[in-house]
Amino acid sequence: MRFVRYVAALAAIVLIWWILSALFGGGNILPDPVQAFSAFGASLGTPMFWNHLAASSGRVLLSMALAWAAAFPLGIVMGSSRKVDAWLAPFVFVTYPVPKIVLLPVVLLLFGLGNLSKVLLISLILGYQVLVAVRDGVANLNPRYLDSVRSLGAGRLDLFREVLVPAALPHGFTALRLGTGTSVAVLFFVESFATTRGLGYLIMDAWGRLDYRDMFVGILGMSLLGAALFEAVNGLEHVLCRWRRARIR
Amino acid sequence: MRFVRYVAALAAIVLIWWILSALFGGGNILPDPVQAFSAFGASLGTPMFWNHLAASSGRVLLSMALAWAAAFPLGIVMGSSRKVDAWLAPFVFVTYPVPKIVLLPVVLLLFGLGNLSKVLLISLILGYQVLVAVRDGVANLNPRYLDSVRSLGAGRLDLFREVLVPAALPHGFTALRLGTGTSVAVLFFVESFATTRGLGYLIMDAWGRLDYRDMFVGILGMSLLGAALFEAVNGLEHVLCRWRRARIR
Amino acid sequence: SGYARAQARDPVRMGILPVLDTLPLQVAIHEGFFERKGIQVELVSFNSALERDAAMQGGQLQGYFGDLLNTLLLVRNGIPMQVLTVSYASRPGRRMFALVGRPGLDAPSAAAVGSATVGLSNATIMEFLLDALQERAQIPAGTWKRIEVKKIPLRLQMLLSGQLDLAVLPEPLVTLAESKGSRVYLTDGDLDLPLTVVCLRRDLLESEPSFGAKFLAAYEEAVSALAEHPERYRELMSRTCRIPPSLQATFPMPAFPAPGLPDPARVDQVQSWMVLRGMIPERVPYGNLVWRSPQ
Amino acid sequence: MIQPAATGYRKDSESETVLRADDLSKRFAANGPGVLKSVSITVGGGDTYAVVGPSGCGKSTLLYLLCGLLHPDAGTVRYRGEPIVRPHPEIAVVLQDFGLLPWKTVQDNVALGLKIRGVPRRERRQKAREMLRILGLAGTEDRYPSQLSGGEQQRVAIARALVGDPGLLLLDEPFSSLDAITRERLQHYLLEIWNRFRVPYVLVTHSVEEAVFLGKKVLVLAGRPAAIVEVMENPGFGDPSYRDKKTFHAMARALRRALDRAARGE
Amino acid sequence: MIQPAATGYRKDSESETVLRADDLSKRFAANGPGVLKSVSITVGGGDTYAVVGPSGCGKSTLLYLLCGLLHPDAGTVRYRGEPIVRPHPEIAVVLQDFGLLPWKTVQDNVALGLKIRGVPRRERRQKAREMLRILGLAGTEDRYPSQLSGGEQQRVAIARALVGDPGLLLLDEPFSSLDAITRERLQHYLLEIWNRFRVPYVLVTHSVEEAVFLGKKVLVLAGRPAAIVEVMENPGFGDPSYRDKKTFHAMARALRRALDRAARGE
Ligand SMILES: Nc1ncnc2c1ncn2[C@@H]1O[C@H](COP(=O)(O)OP(=O)(O)OP(=O)(O)O)[C@@H](O)[C@H]1O
Ligand SMILES: Nc1ncnc2c1ncn2[C@@H]1O[C@H](COP(=O)(O)OP(=O)(O)OP(=O)(O)O)[C@@H](O)[C@H]1O
Ligand SMILES: [Mg+2]
Ligand SMILES: [Mg+2]
Repeated sequence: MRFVRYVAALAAIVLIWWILSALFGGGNILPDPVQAFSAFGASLGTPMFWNHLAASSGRVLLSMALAWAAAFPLGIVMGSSRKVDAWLAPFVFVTYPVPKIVLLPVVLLLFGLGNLSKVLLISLILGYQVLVAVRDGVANLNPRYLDSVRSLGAGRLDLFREVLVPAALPHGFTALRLGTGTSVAVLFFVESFATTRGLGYLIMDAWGRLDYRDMFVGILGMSLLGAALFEAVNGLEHVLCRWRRARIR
Repeated sequence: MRFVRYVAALAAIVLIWWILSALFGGGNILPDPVQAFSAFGASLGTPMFWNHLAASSGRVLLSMALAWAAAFPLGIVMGSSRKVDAWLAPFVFVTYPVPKIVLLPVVLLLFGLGNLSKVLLISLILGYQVLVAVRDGVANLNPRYLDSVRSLGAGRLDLFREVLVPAALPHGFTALRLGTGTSVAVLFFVESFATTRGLGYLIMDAWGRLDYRDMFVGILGMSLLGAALFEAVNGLEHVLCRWRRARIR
Repeated sequence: SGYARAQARDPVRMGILPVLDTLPLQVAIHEGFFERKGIQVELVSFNSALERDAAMQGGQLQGYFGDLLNTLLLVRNGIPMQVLTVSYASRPGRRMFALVGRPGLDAPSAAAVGSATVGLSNATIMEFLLDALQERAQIPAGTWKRIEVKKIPLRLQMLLSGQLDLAVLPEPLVTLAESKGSRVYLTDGDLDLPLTVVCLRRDLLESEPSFGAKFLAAYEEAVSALAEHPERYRELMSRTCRIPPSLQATFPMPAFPAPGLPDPARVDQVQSWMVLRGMIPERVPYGNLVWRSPQ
Repeated sequence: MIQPAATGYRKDSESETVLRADDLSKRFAANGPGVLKSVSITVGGGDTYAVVGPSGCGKSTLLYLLCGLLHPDAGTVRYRGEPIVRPHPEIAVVLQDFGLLPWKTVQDNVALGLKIRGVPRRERRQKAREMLRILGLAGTEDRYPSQLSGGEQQRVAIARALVGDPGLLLLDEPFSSLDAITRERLQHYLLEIWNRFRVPYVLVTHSVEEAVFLGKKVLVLAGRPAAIVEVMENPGFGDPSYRDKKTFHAMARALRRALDRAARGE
Repeated sequence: MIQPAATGYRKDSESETVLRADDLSKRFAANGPGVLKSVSITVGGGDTYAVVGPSGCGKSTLLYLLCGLLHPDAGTVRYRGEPIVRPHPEIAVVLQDFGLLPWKTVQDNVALGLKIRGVPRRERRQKAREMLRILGLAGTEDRYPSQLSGGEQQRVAIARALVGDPGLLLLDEPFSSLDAITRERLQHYLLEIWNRFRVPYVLVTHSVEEAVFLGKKVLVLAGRPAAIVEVMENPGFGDPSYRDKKTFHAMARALRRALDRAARGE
């Protein structure tokens, strides 16, 4: 059933796309979807496509893991401790809007031209999102839960493990879900230097060559990557937040 | 006190910046902060700076309003109705990761080179974030609240107004808070065409000239804009979510 | 799609990039040369070729400034661009593009650099130039490792901080790099190539037969104004062509060729290169590519 | 103390059927254990029911079914002849966990039902204040529920149910968090409302005394799945001084015995 | 029925002071109304307290102060001589709103205190299951709290408090959502624990009978800000059949009168 609905959604998108491409441009602005999908299908058989996909997926997955590892605990600490929050929040709020793109030269200098710089940039941007979402979520936690566990003699670590982490998980997952979109967008930016692998590179390069076939192969690949990441986050949440499925009445 | 902490945060950032700029580049990669701030101070006296700031602020504010107006209600509907969600979610999840940058030709075609295209692109990207966050938030709402109000004979509209909207507000605000960063980043992208006004343009233009003074005037201006938006969202939340301040014990 | 200009009285919009080669267009606007010829022209600036091409395809522009390569790609994609004039061609003793070394790289010549990394952007005139320069300097194709860095300022920063050994850069950044201790190894000076061009849509040129001539006349006026009083336009250049602050007072005012069509042999050379790399399936006939005054 | 409000309590003839539930069955998971089995109940115009039974037997579930917040797997519920598929504005419910909205002040929580029915702002605020005063909560109008004690929250929920002049009241342990004196005050208040306006109600309670004092009929629910194992007529009901009568104590003893029997599974 | 557990209930000498609170005062907002004023209480090794008082007078607040979840504006609390500034693992609390974690199963909620103290997984699960069985909740181990009835949730909270062999119990209306029979069973169970292990407790309740049955001393809290207006010694306490004695009813009547006096503000 879920699958049927995904197919329906895809069909609707293709229809809109087809209308748009028929109305304007006759392929100059948007290739027609039949062409695009057949090109996509053909490229699925080439190692070139899988090569790009693997490069991008690897970067994004690693970045998501890094961002989560750093931002999730920090977000919990900020959300749960007024004292820490009071000092760190201004720091976060002042640096959050700094466009990370301008940090590129510094990051490159410190971490070289390779994948490390790319991964760090994505996780920097993603990390902020996880941080803010988790912090807000934890700050809104009903304090009764904390009281209740504190009354059992729980220390900081227990509160963290038994209350704060499970309460923050859904918020972290929402941020991660949002982050799949952001990461994919940032791929463009980080795959525009010092690499010839990755879907971002594929799209930008094809765009530069005005090669729409390749460009839409890249775009479809990226949408696929995004949807897969999205579903992966959903799956993870399904497993880790089991209690959320228990509500019936 | 809040002010003191902001100043402390700024001081820490400047210190790190100063160390980095002293260590590397000698101004090739990072100007030293004293220079940058004095340039910023000087530019505050010029109408040029305010002109750029006004252009960017206008675009961002309008986009945030648009994104909110479209995505907040839709998010609530998706979060609260399994039926609607089942059909719309795949649509959202498939289109969410499509990098919006590739829609540029289509958007330009439909809405021209002016501010409308720019504003629509920002709100498109922002809107998705609000949508996903609000949908997730509403889906996690404790169903007892709905039961309770339903038992008073509430219709769909009443539930919407009395339960779903207030329950979704904090999530919407979190998304908006996250969105301030995203919008500022997207400014770069939309202010790189058909305009010579806006902080995004200022930064890119200065970068192209490797004119660090102007570039950091732009960056500081953007950080300022971001922080102001952030605080504005906080303020709005403070006013609209008054009950959240009532928890004491 | 047609070109979106509701009325003949609406200005013709030209997409430009903030580079030196557009100076004559800026001068023509600044001095009102177009108006005096009875045509309305508006310059719309873009940050990079990608966005400019998107607007071109979206039908928002009727003309543009760009490189020859890009023009051929647009034509291949069914956008009927016609070259009115070369805006910059390389000439001996002048340089617009150069292969620059990082500060501290003390190889005396390009050939002596040996294995090294070179930053450039693929599928642009820069790649074409690098091929041509390397061939002329007789440096084998695989000697340098090419690293794609699309954003030019980033490329310069990476060069200056030593993460790239070499980079292909345009002016005025070549001069800037030189001032920071870089050595200039190869330049486009004597390649004799038409690098950048000014184009308009064919449908515009055909529906208003006198437009092309008027446009060229105004353009010519701007070129000669520039040649006569170069210093008068220094401020305009600094403002519109991204001149680094340290060079604004000293950077030599460039000289531009009088309007003219590119040399067919040179266009052919570019097209061969593109066909070889699969960027265009076949050559565009020279006659379709350029606009000639009907008389 | 009680003012007949503008919309007016309706006084049904004693014989009219207000609520009729037939053969209700319910289980939560498709293959889980049954919670209720074949429960039928008919509430007439002058009726009041007290429902007692062991913890976890399904009393709250029954109320949820009666008001339309849950749907039975089998059986039907009708309110004045109308099938109940969703909550009816004339049926007021006090939920076991109060169901107050954390984002509304006490006053706005109480006035919510009126707001939903379109009562103008001034009028509904005034009514809400009045009801809060009656329930001993004057002065808490502008606080949020999280700033009240448990018993105070419960009284807010009661106020919310009563303020709308309902045609039927469903009360799930409405006085459980109240001290003996407040509790007796509110029991008397409920009886007073019934005596004046004959609003029928179904009250779930754990207190035998409360069941006998407030139920014209007392239902004992027990078993797994639960069924009505006993229906006791309570002829003394309705007299505010019933508590001091011999018949009251006899009735209470009888109910205790019935509960004991039910607990032993007879 | 009750097994002395591995960690063992400690049996204090009757004279030892377990908990001592001096002159506690509390207000919630800096310039808000006072909630408690100069409340002192000393819980000895063999003591049990029942606290009664009007709804909203500050009973829960007092318990919060005693266990260190809230800090008094003035006064101190000491547990076995140690000042209480944060909750002490030996003091078990049953909160009025149960305080169960929605993300843990029933079993894990009960075992949480043991987990925090580092009891190995198998042992704590086994203890939790046993305690659930005693409280009549066998079979609900793997459900989540939202899938339980109100009374079942309350029993889970009681199980959580009892499973850790506490040195002092603070109970805020622990039996309020239970039916009469379950309630009496659990009252007896609490008394049995006390009789065997002499775990002192402070119990907040609204039921006069419960207070008299379970409190060696009965405190009446009243007033605004609330103070202890009456301390009643209850010499009959401790006898499981106390309820059937004359002295029980006399005591209950006396307490009712004291509450009446308090309600009238004398
Ligand atoms: N966070 C708060 N802010 C302001 N006032 C509060 C807050 N919490 C409780 N109060 C007030 O303090 C008083 C005492 O509350 P408390 O919960 O201790 O009462 P209680 O005796 O336990 O009542 P009940 O029997 O109804 O549970 C009440 O009047 C309540 O309204
Ligand atoms: N969502 C649910 N999923 C599964 N079982 C449930 C759910 N809700 C309630 N139950 C079970 O259904 C039974 C009846 O619950 P209900 O709340 O109606 O009991 P009750 O008679 O009101 O009990 P109490 O007096 O303790 O409030 C209980 O055994 C409970 O565990
Ligand atoms: Mg119940
Ligand atoms: Mg209380």
